Amino acid sequence: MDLEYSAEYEDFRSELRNFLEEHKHLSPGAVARAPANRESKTDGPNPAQRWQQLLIENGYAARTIPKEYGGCGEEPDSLKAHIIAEEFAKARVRPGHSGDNRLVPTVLELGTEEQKRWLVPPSIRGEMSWCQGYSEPGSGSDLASLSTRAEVDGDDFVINGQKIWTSGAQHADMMFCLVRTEPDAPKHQGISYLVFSMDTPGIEVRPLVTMTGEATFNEVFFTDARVPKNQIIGKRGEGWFVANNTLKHEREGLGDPHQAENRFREIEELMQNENVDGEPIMNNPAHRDRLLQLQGRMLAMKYNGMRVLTSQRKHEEPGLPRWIIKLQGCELNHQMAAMAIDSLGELGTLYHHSEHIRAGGMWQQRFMMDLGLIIGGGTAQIQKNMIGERALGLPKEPKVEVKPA
Amino acid sequence: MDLEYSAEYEDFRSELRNFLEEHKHLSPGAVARAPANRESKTDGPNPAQRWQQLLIENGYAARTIPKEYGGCGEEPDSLKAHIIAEEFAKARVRPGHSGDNRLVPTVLELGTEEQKRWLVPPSIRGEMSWCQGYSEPGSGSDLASLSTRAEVDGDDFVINGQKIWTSGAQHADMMFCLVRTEPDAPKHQGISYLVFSMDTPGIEVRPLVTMTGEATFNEVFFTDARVPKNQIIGKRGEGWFVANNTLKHEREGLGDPHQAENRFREIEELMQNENVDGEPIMNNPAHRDRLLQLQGRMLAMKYNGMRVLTSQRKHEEPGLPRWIIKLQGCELNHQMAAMAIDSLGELGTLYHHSEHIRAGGMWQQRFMMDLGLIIGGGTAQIQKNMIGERALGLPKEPKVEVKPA
Amino acid sequence: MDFALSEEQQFLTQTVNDLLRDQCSLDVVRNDASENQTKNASLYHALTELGIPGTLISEDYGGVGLRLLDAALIAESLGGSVATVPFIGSSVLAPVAIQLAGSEVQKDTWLPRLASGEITCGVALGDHVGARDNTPISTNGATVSGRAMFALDVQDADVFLVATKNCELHLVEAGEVELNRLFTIDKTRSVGEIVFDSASSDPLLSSGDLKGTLATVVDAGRVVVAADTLGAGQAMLDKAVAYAGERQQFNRVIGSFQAVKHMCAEMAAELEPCRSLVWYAAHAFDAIPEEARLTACHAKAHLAEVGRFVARKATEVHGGMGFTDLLGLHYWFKRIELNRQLLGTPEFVRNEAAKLQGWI
Amino acid sequence: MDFALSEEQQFLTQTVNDLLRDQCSLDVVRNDASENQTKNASLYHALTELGIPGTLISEDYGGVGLRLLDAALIAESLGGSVATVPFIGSSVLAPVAIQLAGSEVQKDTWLPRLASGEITCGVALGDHVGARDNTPISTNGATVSGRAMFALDVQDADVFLVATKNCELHLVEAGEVELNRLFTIDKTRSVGEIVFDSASSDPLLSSGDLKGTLATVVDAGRVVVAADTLGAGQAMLDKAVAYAGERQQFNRVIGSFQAVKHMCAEMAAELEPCRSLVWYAAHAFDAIPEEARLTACHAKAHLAEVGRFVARKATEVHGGMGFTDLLGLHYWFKRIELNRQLLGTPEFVRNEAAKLQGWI
Repeated sequence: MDLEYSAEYEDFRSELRNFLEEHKHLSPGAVARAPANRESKTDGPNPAQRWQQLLIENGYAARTIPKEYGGCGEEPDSLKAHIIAEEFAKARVRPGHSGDNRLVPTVLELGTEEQKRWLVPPSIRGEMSWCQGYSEPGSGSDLASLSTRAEVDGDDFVINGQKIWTSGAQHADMMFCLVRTEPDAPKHQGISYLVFSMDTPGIEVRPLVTMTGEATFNEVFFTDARVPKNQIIGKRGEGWFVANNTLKHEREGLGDPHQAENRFREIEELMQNENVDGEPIMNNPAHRDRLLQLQGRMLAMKYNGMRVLTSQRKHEEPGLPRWIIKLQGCELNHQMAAMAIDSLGELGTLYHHSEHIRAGGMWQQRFMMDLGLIIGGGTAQIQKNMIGERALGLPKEPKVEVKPA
Repeated sequence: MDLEYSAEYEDFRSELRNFLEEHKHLSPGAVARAPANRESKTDGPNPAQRWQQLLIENGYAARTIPKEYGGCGEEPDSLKAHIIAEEFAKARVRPGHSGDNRLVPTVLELGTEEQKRWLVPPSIRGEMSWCQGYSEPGSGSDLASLSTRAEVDGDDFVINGQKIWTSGAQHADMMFCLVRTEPDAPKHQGISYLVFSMDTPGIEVRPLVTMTGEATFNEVFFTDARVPKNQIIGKRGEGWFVANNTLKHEREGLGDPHQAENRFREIEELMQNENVDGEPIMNNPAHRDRLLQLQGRMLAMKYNGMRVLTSQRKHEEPGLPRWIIKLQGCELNHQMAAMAIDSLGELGTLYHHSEHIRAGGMWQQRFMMDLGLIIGGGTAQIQKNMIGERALGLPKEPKVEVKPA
Repeated sequence: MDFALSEEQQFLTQTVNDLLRDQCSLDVVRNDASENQTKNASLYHALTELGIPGTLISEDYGGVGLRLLDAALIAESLGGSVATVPFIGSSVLAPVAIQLAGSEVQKDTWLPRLASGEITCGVALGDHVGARDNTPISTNGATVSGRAMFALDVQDADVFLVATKNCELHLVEAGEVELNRLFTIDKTRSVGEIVFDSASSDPLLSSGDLKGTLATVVDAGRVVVAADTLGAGQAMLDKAVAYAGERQQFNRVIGSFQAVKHMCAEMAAELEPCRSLVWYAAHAFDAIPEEARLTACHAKAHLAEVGRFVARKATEVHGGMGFTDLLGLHYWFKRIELNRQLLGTPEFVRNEAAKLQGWI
Repeated sequence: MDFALSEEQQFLTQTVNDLLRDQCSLDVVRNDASENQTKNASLYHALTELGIPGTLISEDYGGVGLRLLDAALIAESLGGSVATVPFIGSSVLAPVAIQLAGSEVQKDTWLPRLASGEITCGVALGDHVGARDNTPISTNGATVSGRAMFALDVQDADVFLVATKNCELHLVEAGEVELNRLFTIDKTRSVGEIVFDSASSDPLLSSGDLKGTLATVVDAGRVVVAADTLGAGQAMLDKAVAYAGERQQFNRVIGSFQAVKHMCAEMAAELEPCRSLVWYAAHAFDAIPEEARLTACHAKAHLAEVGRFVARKATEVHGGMGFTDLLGLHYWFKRIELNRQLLGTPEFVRNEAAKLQGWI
């Protein structure tokens, strides 16, 4: 047990700090990463792309992507990755990216040399942005039952069907997508993994409004959309296994313990500053006890995150501490948002322009968004299945025979 | 909506009060109903039996049992039943019984005339006491998988196997028992319902100690125990349906809302009288808020009980309000016991003789006993299945084929 | 002893539900929400034809002369349909207050017009249910000054009932005040901030048992808000059960999975006793005064907790569809969340319950 | 940056677990419980051979000179086996206190004998962790008077460490006091009431930072109690998972039912982060003084809550068998329930955490 960073990492951190101090004025806005605008592609590198390039040159983005594909070609070092995330967050500077944390690792692992050269460099440079075509209206928890079909016609796959929950589809250049290519095979073995441009004729994107009132997601409709046969990653019928590779990368991002700690600090401050009948909420012992219970949970998750980080650094499988992050992390965030709302009382229900609104209605937005996260990316129920089966070794549900639809 | 009692019921109540005032000195102890002692059978009616007889004569016990079987032969009136329960509890006088609230209604509904005359009158008089032989070590939630066998040999069934969770087996005169008589039939159709004396050779009763440290239950072992063939209730192979009749009667007894209210009052008093660092626990706002949350739940369950009572009085099926009583009532009681323990802090952990012990360790005993009740008589999980399937109409789990054991 | 709804009450519920099914479909709600419309004219008119605004107003003043339990049943129906009409303020708090505290002249002036639906009344009790950004409301004779937050049923209100810091009750005509509508998560109800600047008032009560009267008005409101949550929660549960019985995943209807089935069972097990709690609290208001205040507090607080639980679980049962706008489930979710905070948060109201019982 | 156990720590855990598996089977615990034996002589002797009582005692005084994290790992193992030996009082609170506050003479007198297992020390801090029936402990020079409740590790203790009302620390030999054992639900640990009637004492600390020193001692105890709950909870979870993987009902292993599987998953999801919390709190005690007190409070409080949840759910997974004495599951259940209340209930300890952060 040693929570100090060795000299190598302290040096790395201070170099990074210096870099940020010197260059942060070049960062394109401190807010969440704005999606690349497809329209502006022809105008040469935009500020976001220039910033990304600067980060790659200095080893702060696309770190582990091989040099031949435009990355830094460094050895994986989860501690350095962690330091980068921490310092960018502290400096409120927009971090770099690695192209797409789902697509790029998948292509590097399972794509052909040609595909790697085609897809990875522009993705890393921010010239090719991605959206994910997995879920369908009829295939949520049971993703493998997806029914969007791709039939071979000459040198193309011809795609027909519908995807849902496609975040960023309205801005993305490209989609990686699961389609059914062998309809007669068992469901997990009839799927292929295709990549194609969102400009492909026959693709229609419709925004999907959620309970927050925002359209963070889309529905994507395919009508005879033609994709060349060589735009498949892996073999025909192996898409399910390619996709699991992607899902693995996505899952890690959720439930970041630092996010929970920051949120906790915001609530602490809120409770000290907001009054009911002239008394700060923090003076209300029932609210305070609830905040303390959340603090205990938050700290446990924070230290659990440190444990996972250590395992990753040692290239060990973290096991249970990682399996539980999504379930517990999303729930904790949701509970913290609820606590903030309840502290605000009536004011906590304000959601649109008002001089009385607090933080622009952010807590309500988070409260709902967190519920969406509890549901999305593997519902809480699916998470519990996975923890029970994969981490604890309990048996699966007995299979039910496929009935004709 | 009218919470007043009509004149008929007010009269009934005041007559009952007068009766209790006049006769309560004859009641054999105010504590929980002591089991009849099998040894004393030959000495004529004991005080408990004389008290029961007096109650029957006055219409306060075995009310709805037909006169020809020794009861009062009154029409079912759940309101009068409720008043009787209330007044006996208020006066802290031992209430009467109806023989056995599981066995007697079953025999009256499904037994032969001969069986009714044999079993009901002595049960009602308290001369024949009962225990239930249903659960087995391998058959808990899945009761219908029970494997205690009864094979026909001449005029007898010969029983071999084991029962568990048999409360009162060490004192009971008789057992009603589920046994497998047609081992080759589907599991629900191979069961028969037998009644027999606990003095039958080949029956051994062993006390079963629980987490509370008490032996409230028993295991019962059968080795070639012979029971005459005519001691079957219903037909061979129909025992499962006979038993469901019994279970129905048992289920109603759990989660009595008055019990919850009494318990709540005890905790309120406790929190007013117990001090930490010289301050009454009631002054601790976090504890107080928790007590108030429990009070809200308790009141909801109390009024839900009144709604069920009203339905029963109108001979309507109460539906959901009744289905949830066991699940919610047991949980509420458990939570209240936890609240009491936590209010007592370290003192709440005392369980055996000590000058500092509160209420003789009752709260710990209840805390554990309630957990036993959450598990027993249909676990919380089985309760949720029933609510989901029977009350809400959701489909059952797909059946899994029987694998050879 | 009859703890059940009368035939008349069952008929009332049926009638209101039928009307709402016809005239308050999700499309109507959605359309009203998109236009920030919280007083749907044709729906309100139809309810007026049934006499709904006059539910609690004596027949002497043109009302129906029913009791709070009946109003609670109506609120339950309105919550169940996330109806975009005024009710809690204009048809509960205001009539209760005017009948409790008003002079004959005041009753004659206001009640018939409220009963007929000719006018509606916004109600501002902010100083007494956990004051936030409010400026305390003060009076100087027949004028009122101050700033009241989270007044109810304010859209197009003709008159406002306001409780002053010292528990006086005043009626102030709309022309006398500045109204700033507040836009909450719940687009089906109207709340607002009312600014009184030496506004001329019709003082309803300025002596006698000020505190007791105001508290009774608040009790009525709390029971009715609880009933609204009950209705909204029941609607969400019903939708979840229906969805769980239809939606297939892994070749099975999802309701056959214990994880989903048990969520539905837990919702039902939590919500069903709430119905009895709301009934009892309403009946206590009508007939058992010594239990009215405590049961109103518990109904408000307990329904807030159970409502949130049901809103969340029902959304989860719907999976991603619950999170979208497509099924509109969020209208119920948000109505429940707004109700939670109205007329005293659960924490605030439980604290009142503690005081009532002499625990503090 | 290495948030993990060292190889030595993993070896320590393995060694203690091996010993406990051999010498602290359920039969041993059951037998000790039936005899009210909370200091199993042969088990204690075996632990002594490993140096366990001297874990926190400097090598200068015959101990092993390890840190609180190591003691927490041992406590986790002891909790996992519901071991019937003294530890928290005699091997944690007492050594920490004597090393923090004792003179050289006192260290020489007491530490080697504690380290070797020759003597054990009961510890009475009742006045400072939510005083109940206690009579405050007062001093008059080198004598102590008063009544301390819930002193730890009292059975056969040779000496008692007691904190007075004003935070002095005194050592009092067993012959000087009256000891009344207290019989709690947990038959695996020894607690008692100690009556001091002008008992001669060896004053450990009667000036300087009395409060701060005592608080540090309490911090150590809280972390170690939390670790004990972690171990007991993990054992219950392991047993539940094993049972769910074996027990058949409805022709299926019950762990294949989502209802059971999800209970196991929820237990694991709640308990696993607790391990990191306990590690961190212990490490903070050893190396990050500014975070030590707050994390000790949270470890104690959070493990109390999660422990109860796990104890209850693990019992439920076992169905009726969990409720009987047959599998002995209740020993773990009760150990967790006792831990909850020791050295400050979760509510009490959270309130301390609020004070530490300046919230009150």
